[in-house]
Amino acid sequence: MISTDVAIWIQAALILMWLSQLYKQNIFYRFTEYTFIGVAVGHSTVLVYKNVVSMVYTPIVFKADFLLIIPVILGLLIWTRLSPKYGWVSRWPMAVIVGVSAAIAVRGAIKTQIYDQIIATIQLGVVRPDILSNVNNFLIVVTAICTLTYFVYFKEHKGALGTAAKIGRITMMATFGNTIAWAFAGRLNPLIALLQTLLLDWLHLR
Amino acid sequence: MSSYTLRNQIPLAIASLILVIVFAEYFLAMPKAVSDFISGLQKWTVILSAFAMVLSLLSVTRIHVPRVMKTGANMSDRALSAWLLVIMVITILVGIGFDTPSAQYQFIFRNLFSPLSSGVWAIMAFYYCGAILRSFRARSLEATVLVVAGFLVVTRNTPVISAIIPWWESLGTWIMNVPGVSGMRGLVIGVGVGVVAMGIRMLLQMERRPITGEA
Amino acid sequence: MTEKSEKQDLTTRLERLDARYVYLFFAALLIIPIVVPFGLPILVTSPTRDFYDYVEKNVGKGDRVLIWGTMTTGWWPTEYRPSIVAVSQHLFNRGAKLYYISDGAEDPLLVDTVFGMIDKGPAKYGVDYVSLGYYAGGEVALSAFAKDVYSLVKTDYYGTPVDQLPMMKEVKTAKDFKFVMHVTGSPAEWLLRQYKTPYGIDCGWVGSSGMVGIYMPYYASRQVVGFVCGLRGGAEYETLMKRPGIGLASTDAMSAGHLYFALIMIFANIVYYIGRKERKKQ
Amino acid sequence: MLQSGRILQFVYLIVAFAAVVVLFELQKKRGFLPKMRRLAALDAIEEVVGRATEMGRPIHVSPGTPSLGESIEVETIAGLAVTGYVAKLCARYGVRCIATAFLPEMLPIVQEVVRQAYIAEAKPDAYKEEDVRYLTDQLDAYATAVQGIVERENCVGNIVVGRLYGVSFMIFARAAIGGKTMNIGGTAYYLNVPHLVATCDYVLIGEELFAAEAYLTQNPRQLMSLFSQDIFKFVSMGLVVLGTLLFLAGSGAMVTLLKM
Repeated sequence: MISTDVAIWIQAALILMWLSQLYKQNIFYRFTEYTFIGVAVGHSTVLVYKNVVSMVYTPIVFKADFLLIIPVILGLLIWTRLSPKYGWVSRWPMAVIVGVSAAIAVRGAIKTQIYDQIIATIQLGVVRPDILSNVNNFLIVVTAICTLTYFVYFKEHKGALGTAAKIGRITMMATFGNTIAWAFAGRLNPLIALLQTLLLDWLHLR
Repeated sequence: MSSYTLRNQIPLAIASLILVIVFAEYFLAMPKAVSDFISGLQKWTVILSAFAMVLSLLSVTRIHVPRVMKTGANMSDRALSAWLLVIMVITILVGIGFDTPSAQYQFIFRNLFSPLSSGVWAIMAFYYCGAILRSFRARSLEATVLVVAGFLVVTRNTPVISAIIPWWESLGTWIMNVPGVSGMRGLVIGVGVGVVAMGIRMLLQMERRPITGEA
Repeated sequence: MTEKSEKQDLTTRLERLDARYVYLFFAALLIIPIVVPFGLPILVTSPTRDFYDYVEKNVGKGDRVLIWGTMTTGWWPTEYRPSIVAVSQHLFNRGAKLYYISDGAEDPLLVDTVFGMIDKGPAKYGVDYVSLGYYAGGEVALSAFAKDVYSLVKTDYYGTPVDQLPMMKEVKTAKDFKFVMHVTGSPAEWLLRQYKTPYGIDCGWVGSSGMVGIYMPYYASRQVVGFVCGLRGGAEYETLMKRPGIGLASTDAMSAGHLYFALIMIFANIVYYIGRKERKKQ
Repeated sequence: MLQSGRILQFVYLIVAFAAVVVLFELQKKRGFLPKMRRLAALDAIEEVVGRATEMGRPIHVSPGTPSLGESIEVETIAGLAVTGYVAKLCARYGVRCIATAFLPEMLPIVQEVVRQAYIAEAKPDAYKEEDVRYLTDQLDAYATAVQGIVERENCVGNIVVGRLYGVSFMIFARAAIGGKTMNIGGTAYYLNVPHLVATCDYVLIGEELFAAEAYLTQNPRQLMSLFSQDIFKFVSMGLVVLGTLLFLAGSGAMVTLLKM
């Protein structure tokens, strides 16, 4: 029996309209697109409002955390962007945002993205009883170095460097093939879930 | 102070200073009061981005309100823009009026947002098939490697195949564990070097674009 | 002559095949196993097994576990739900204290559905498990929480102040947690940068399927105890726990979809190969 | 005092900083300036803008989709270099440039970047604020919206370089299958490079993103900073080789050192 739940009907209708883009662009698809964007913007706004209440209003009013007035003033300064004359004032708060987020990304990078990767590669330098894993470890070390050589900018990719860079490119392509396969898996699963909503929850085919 | 100082030098100096402070907090052992202040700084950015949201809302209305008002334009365009604004305002009012865990808000979220959000990911599975049909061609040695590696891993991920031909899985697993690992590592180390260099450029105020807009 | 040009026409036509046919076959192929499942067996991979073994051996009664979410609703039904439900169930069975928190906007709602789907046993809200809600700021929020829980969290998701929740008295910083698990589809390094590196806490991932390739190097270098990824990870975890659920119900459709994708790869290349030969002949 | 476990990380930062300063001096005093190799993806931008000029159709450009709340990531900052360059070329040739910003806090930045590009080309009046848009900061909705813009505004080029996530595929997919739009993508985030490989005509892979500014401006200071990246790549390779050899010989000295 087909579902009698209004909510499921709304969902199913939206999904079908959404999937119609596969055939061609049409008004139903555009309706879902605009609905999606409208709700998304509204949702973000609500969340931001809740954040402001819990992180600014409550601490200042009930806990007298007056240090928080500084970011509030800086935040208000962002709005100067609306004035053509004083728009430059907004650069000050933007500098804070840019500075903090860049600093946090950079300071962690040395360890996780450089040292840890080097250490992990180094630790493959162990002779094991089975030949295959020795070969694999050797390949990993060599191809990792070759991949790095691909990113050398100031030396022409010729001779030994050229060969290494070529091996690096090939290694990267194998890596990408691997990730594409996984990415497809990551898209297929939501599709299965969607079809399950349609076929099982809505049409009750099973 | 000259207007150049106010407009350019001070904001750039603020960014550099913050970089130094946050670095210092990471590398040096500091009194608790100082490190508390710095973790507070991290919270500031969250507050600041909340204020930026207002500008974004204005941007959205600035695009769609004129579209609704434009007489003589395509009727469906006008209706759709109006619908976008209406559903946006409804979501905001319900979210703020009833709060997010409320049944009313959940209704909007579960029935309008969630299915379409899943829809984006689901439709990509179709487009993946379409894109692969167009671009996955063994034109060169590199492209051949891409195709073969992709094929091996896709078939490895197929539960039936690994159940019928157990050794087949080891081919795909080899791709994952050998070039999959080493290629990633090379890429990650390269990016790490780039990120740190970027940080130094910001310290030296060479990356001015996010702050002043100029190169 | 005419025969040749006809053949050429066919290859060019196949090379420019309307993608809509591809979509149509794809949809048909997925619908069948969903309506009529075959119930094929699956294989458990080592990261999932290691994750399971870690929880089984090292997480005991009263151990505090942080579950940080960076999820998206789009991926929720198949990517996260099967694994997070299976893993949460396992953690509840072990008697651990669970702290759910997230920086993904919709996550608290999703966490609610997790609570609805599992058998919580004698566990009580606020004593054994808590949902702390959503905090914007991504990695920044993650790091702020690690430094000082109370600088970030003032109330739980339902608005109860944290000082009224018994289990919140036990945690001040990241050091108070035994195990941290990040439920995410993208930023893999956050956990390592903010928890593993500075505090040395055991970390694990519950990710989307696409993350397996990304997590592999970190798992290979033992920076994480293991990971459970996507629908398949969930199905594997369900197999390990001997508790079939949503994961195992969808594996047949998964097989069909993957096979089709592999066939398209072959098809595209055969057509390309023939077409190239034809062009060379000319 | 330095925190233990982070000493060598600090050393890296200091050495990298010193190297850049020394290279600047070398450049200034001796005029040292090596030649950089070509990056096809960046060369292609001019081609796209040229095609847009001929056809009189617009171009979409965006500095990517930094994760919600993660704010402005370094990758996004690198991506802004491309955004600025595209806007500049568009201003020069009178092509309409539609820029989109993902996060609310990105909007003022992108506006400023595009506006400054128009000012630099001495056409401040041609800058239209409504062509720099905030769409939404939900990843999937954003990708949908970008695709809508590219199709309905009939964009010749779709250039998105910066932090990108799994949805990035959706930003390019329909345009790639349709074959009417030229896609140029770039991201350092290794997980998403493959999405671009499958859909884009040209891709900036990984660290190449951080070379964009130097390559596009050919500014000597930027080039020297990029040169320092080359040096540190070789240093990393050296560390791997040396460390592995030591490890084979049974000494974990390098590992201990790096963990200091």
